[in-house]
Amino acid sequence: MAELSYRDAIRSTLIEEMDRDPSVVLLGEDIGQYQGTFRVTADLLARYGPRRVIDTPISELGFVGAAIGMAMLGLRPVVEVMTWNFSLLAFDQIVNNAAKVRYFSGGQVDVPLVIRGPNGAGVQLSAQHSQSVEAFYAHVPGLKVAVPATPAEAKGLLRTAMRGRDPVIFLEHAALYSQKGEVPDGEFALPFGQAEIVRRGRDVTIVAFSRMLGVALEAADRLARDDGIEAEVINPRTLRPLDTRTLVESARRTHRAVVVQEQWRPYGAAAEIAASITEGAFDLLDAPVERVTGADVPMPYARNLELLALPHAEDIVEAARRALYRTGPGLRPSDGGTARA
Amino acid sequence: MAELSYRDAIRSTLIEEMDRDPSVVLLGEDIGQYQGTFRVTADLLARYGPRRVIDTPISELGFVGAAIGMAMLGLRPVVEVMTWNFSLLAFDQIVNNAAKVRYFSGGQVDVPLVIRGPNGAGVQLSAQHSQSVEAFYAHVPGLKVAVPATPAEAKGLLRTAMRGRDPVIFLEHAALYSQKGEVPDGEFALPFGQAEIVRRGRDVTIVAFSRMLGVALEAADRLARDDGIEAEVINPRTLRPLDTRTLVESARRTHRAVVVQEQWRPYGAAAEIAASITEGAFDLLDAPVERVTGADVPMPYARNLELLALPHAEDIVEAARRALYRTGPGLRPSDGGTARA
Amino acid sequence: MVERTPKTDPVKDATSSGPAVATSPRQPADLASAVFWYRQMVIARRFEEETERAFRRGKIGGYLHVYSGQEAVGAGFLAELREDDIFFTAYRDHAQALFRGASPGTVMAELFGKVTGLARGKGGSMHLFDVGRGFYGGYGIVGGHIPLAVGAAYAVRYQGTDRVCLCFMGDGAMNGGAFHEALNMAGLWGAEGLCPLVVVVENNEYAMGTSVARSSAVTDLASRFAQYAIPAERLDGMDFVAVRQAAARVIAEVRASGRPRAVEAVTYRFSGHGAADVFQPYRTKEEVERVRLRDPIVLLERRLREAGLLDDAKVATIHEEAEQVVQEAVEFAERSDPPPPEALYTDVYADEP
Amino acid sequence: MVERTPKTDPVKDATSSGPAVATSPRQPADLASAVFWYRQMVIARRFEEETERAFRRGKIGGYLHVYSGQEAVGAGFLAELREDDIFFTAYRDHAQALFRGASPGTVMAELFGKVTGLARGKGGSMHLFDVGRGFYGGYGIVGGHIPLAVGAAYAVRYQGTDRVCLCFMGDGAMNGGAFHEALNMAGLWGAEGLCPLVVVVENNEYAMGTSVARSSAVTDLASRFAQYAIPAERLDGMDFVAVRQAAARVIAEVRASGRPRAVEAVTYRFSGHGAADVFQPYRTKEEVERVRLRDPIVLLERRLREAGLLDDAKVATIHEEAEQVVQEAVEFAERSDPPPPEALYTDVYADEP
Ligand SMILES: Cc1ncc(C[n+]2csc(CCOP(=O)(O)OP(=O)(O)O)c2C)c(N)n1
Ligand SMILES: Cc1ncc(C[n+]2csc(CCOP(=O)(O)OP(=O)(O)O)c2C)c(N)n1
Ligand SMILES: [Mg+2]
Ligand SMILES: [Mg+2]
Repeated sequence: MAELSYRDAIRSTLIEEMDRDPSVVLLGEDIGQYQGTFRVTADLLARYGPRRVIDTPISELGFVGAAIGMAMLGLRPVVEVMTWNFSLLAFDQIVNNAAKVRYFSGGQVDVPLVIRGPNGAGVQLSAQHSQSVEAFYAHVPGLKVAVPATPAEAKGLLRTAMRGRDPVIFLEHAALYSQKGEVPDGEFALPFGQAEIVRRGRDVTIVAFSRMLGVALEAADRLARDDGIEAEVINPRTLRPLDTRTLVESARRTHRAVVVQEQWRPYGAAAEIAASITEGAFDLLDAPVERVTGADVPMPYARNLELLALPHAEDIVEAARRALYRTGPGLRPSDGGTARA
Repeated sequence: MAELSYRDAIRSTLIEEMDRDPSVVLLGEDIGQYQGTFRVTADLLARYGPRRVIDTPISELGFVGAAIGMAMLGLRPVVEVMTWNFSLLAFDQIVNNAAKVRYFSGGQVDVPLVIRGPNGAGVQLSAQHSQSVEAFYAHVPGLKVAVPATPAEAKGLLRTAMRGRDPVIFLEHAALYSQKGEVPDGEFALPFGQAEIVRRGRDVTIVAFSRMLGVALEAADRLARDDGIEAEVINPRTLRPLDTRTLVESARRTHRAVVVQEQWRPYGAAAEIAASITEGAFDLLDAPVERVTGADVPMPYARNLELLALPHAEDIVEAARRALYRTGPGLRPSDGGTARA
Repeated sequence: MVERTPKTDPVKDATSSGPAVATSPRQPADLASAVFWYRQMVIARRFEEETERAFRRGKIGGYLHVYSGQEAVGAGFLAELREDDIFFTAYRDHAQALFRGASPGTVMAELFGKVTGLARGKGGSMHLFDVGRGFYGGYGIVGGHIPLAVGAAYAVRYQGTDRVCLCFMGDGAMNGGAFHEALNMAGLWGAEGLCPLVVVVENNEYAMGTSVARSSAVTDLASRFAQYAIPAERLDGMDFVAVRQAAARVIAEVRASGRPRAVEAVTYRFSGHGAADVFQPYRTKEEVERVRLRDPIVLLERRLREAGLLDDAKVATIHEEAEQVVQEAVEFAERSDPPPPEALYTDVYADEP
Repeated sequence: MVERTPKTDPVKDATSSGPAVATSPRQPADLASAVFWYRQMVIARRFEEETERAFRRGKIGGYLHVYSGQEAVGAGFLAELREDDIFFTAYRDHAQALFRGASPGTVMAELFGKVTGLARGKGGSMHLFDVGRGFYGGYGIVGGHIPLAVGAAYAVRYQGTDRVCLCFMGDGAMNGGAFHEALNMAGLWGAEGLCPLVVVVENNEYAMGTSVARSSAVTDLASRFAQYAIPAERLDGMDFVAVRQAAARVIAEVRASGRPRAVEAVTYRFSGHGAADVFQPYRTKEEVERVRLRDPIVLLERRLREAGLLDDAKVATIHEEAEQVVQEAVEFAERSDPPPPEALYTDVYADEP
């Protein structure tokens, strides 16, 4: 066990895999000479040279596509998108080529590709730079979507992604890079499709991933302290595949569930998780599955508005109380009211 | 009332609005000289000339972006995407500019833009040309998403879209263009956010849109004939805004609901609809909301596999029976089993 | 249209492509083996005619884009591509698969949606793949395969081989961002000798119903590569011998240097864009008839007869053989089974999800 | 870097841009009003210094990209843009808003996230908008605003006006598909006189930490417009007078013809890419110091002193005024209120959803 930051957990995994496998190459904007906007790739250009650490032009569609081609030929490219917002420019390559080429070629090619970078809201980055893209990608068969919440998960899931043969959408969170945590030594890897029960509890199941896991745990502590409510907090770790079994079993025990997500409520990831839990635990649910989400608006710049747009522990606490009928339901911004003109 | 095809309903609305408002311009690939791949714009180049009917290069990102700029300057561009699959190349422009520029400019601009074209599976168009994109776009605040199922809806919703001041994602269905139906005369328009109860019934609520509405009505007839089950069939007409009220009220009456969608199940539109219905009708639901969806795989080419990948009336019938506990639940392809390697 | 005349003027082009051959030292060898390629082109043409018939018979579904008229381009380049080289193309891909050696039966079976097909019936006409022979597909999103080819070119050089990657693309694909972004990277990587890419633009004058003049601000497409520091040339894509000679030279240069080169092969498609393009309101029958005078197969046949390598008898035999090959392909496709239902869920992931 | 020396060689450039002025008949008039623009540039510079300070003080959040070093480009073009003309730019947009006449207070208030800001506090530094003055923003996705500008140019001409649309963009934006697709359409529409677009590439040598030579296959950026049949020229972006003269000519030509034209203004950014770019590992202090010798404000001041239009006293007053203007802007921003909570849900839709 060593204490590592989320950033170093990712960086050290890249180094370990690059040392081990010469077919691993990195591509992205300013990952080399600039050392990476979040310094995840700091020093790697000096270490591995320009053939393996490729600074690209501002050409998301092009370099993601090129990485797919590299992967089809047997390399193991790891693409850094400076932020996932920019991946929307590469959406066609990811959805129409990376996810499907194996299928429409009748299984003739593998696409061992990892696309990674920061996802979600930072601080006052406003509308075009604050998106959380998991719902877009988790919808697409052929892709796998990982959403690490801790340094250990970042390392374990990235290793699995880099050793696999399928394209992985690896969603880091900008707000977590400096967070520290214990990380197992050696070739530690975490399987996809296995949720973790982070906190045991009997009263209500709270599902949260990426940055929201920490917020959910804070809410769980408050619920225990202020209401004597024991929440079970579960982190799915990957959204595709999604470990519905663990989520459903928990909900069947607690009879209540709250799903947390940073992004817009309508058609967001929490809808799928809530629907899946309801399908599997309906007979044993005592309340509808609650969703705690970001406000249904483009992210505003002003800090006071941005704070209103993001989910907070307090919102989760209230949702849990609603699920336990300890309070009347009330529509709050973070429950995603509909926008008014 | 006149009988029109879905195609002519759209075409005649374009003509009526272009005659009425010189600020309406059309852009798209092969909409002019080629007369449009689905002939929706047949003859319009001759009628309105190249300044108003603009044949574009194969540049989805560019011409969708240009149309946004036109809209910001007061024109009313209607963009045809040859099929919605290609819109993934314009995803950034639609999500980051069309949907948000009003917001991050502090309300200084309107974006009266309509993007329209065929969505969903045709016949054996295989993986890259068979997608249904509603879940991608309905997730994004700032956009409105219409999913007309009949000629009358096509006309009424398109008129509303073309008279509005916001960007509208107008999802037609390739398989419906030749379908005929009664269409009210005059400046007929349908409001967004108002679902239609297409068939009244007391036993189960079936929610379906676009091409799936017809399939759902067929299923409803079979349920009545074979099982004496009276299904209430509801067509949301627009997915953003979504008329949750009508859906919830119906589910509260029938105590059961089935949501139908052509596309992949995980993180699909049906998840949001199911979650919203459950949130609003939980106490009165006797069964979990069922989802009938396409298989969770890229669309295969072979016709026999393609038919397995798409939802059919039979799948809806079985889902309704499950909701009424008239049969044991069974996982069928069209209920989106998970892919196996 | 003015600047396009060279192409649709049979007389001018015939002569213009004449000298190239005359001055070629390799002419004899070339021409001898050219008989083989003449046969390949005849088979491909017959094959495409058959696919159009099968489409009308409802045996082939979806979109069907045939290669008739462009055979000299695919044949000329694939004739010079080494066995271990690789290539990518768009959805107009039947002939390329055949030229590369795929059995006509497996190609037809794919179009028929059968499990014996080149992609097990999962890809269809637009997504032919024959990775064992270096054919990496078969793509339906215009321009979408270009970045893949650039990355693939990087990969084969990174792996220390001297393989090259060839990328066919249509004139219409040049107006897309994928082309621009990928070719600029190819130029950058090529400067380091890390991008052995041969770009072949098949300028058949139209992107569906839109002519080059109506979709590209400049109609000299070869000139567009200057922005990427990629040497490019324009050649007569109807003349197999000329194409093949250029291919040999360009491929050799790319292999030796690891730098990309581009060729604009001026050609034409005789059929509609796809099976649905019946009326072709964007061009006149006369235009098509005029270009048919320079049918690449007719031109090559003439050349080979002049060189005494073909005569009526030989030509007749070749056409009979072609007829037989294609009929066998159809029978094989007909006989084959559709994919089993389980196939729906396979090939989505390589590893258990 | 070799091919870049002209730019970073103060001596060579100073002389090279000299003649242009000397030979200008409009010189006197130019220079007289240039004092006004000198003052604007001084204000903009002071304004940016203040935003960097405010960022460190935590008054400004998010990303902050300042314009210091590039003032002559924005000032030179906006000096010649007509009041009813429109323009678009990327996220490095503070100075453009000021040059166009927005009150420094409202610009600073936007950066402070206040309701009195140019975008009511909703956009921030990257999304300044002043539509009333023809400033259509302020965009954060590199290259994303280019297609908008092309469409806007089409619109103003379609509406029968002789307005022009100006689009500022960075050198890095040229490698994106949006640039390629939009400029090709501009070339096509321009051929019909339907695209009065002025493209201004602000080549400040870097895209974040990536130099032009490392991201563009050709470093002569003006030459890249040939692919779109758009006339383009390169000019010294540090020389306000030269920029302004070119702007007057180019804008007039575009207005008269309805056809696009492009200018590559060679300039430099003195600060880091953004407030977070502290170490700037991609360039040396020496390089920056060297270019600073050609600070556009210093160059213009020298020119105006030579022409007897500025002296120590005048310069001092202008700097005092600038100081005051900026301080008032900060006070206004400080004093202003943040947006009310209800603002979170407004401006998402124009019509009730
Ligand atoms: C991105 C995208 N837009 C539109 C289409 C529809 N489409 C299919 S082929 C085609 C024309 C392509 O022309 P070209 O590249 O010249 O190839 P050709 O058909 O002439 O061989 C179009 C517009 C598509 N497949 N992909
Ligand atoms: C599509 C996209 N990719 C990456 C980024 C991150 N990014 C912001 S600015 C920038 C550099 C842009 O350089 P340039 O266009 O030269 O403008 P400059 O900053 O020099 O003014 C990058 C890569 C972005 N905003 N958008
Ligand atoms: Mg073509
Ligand atoms: Mg720059």
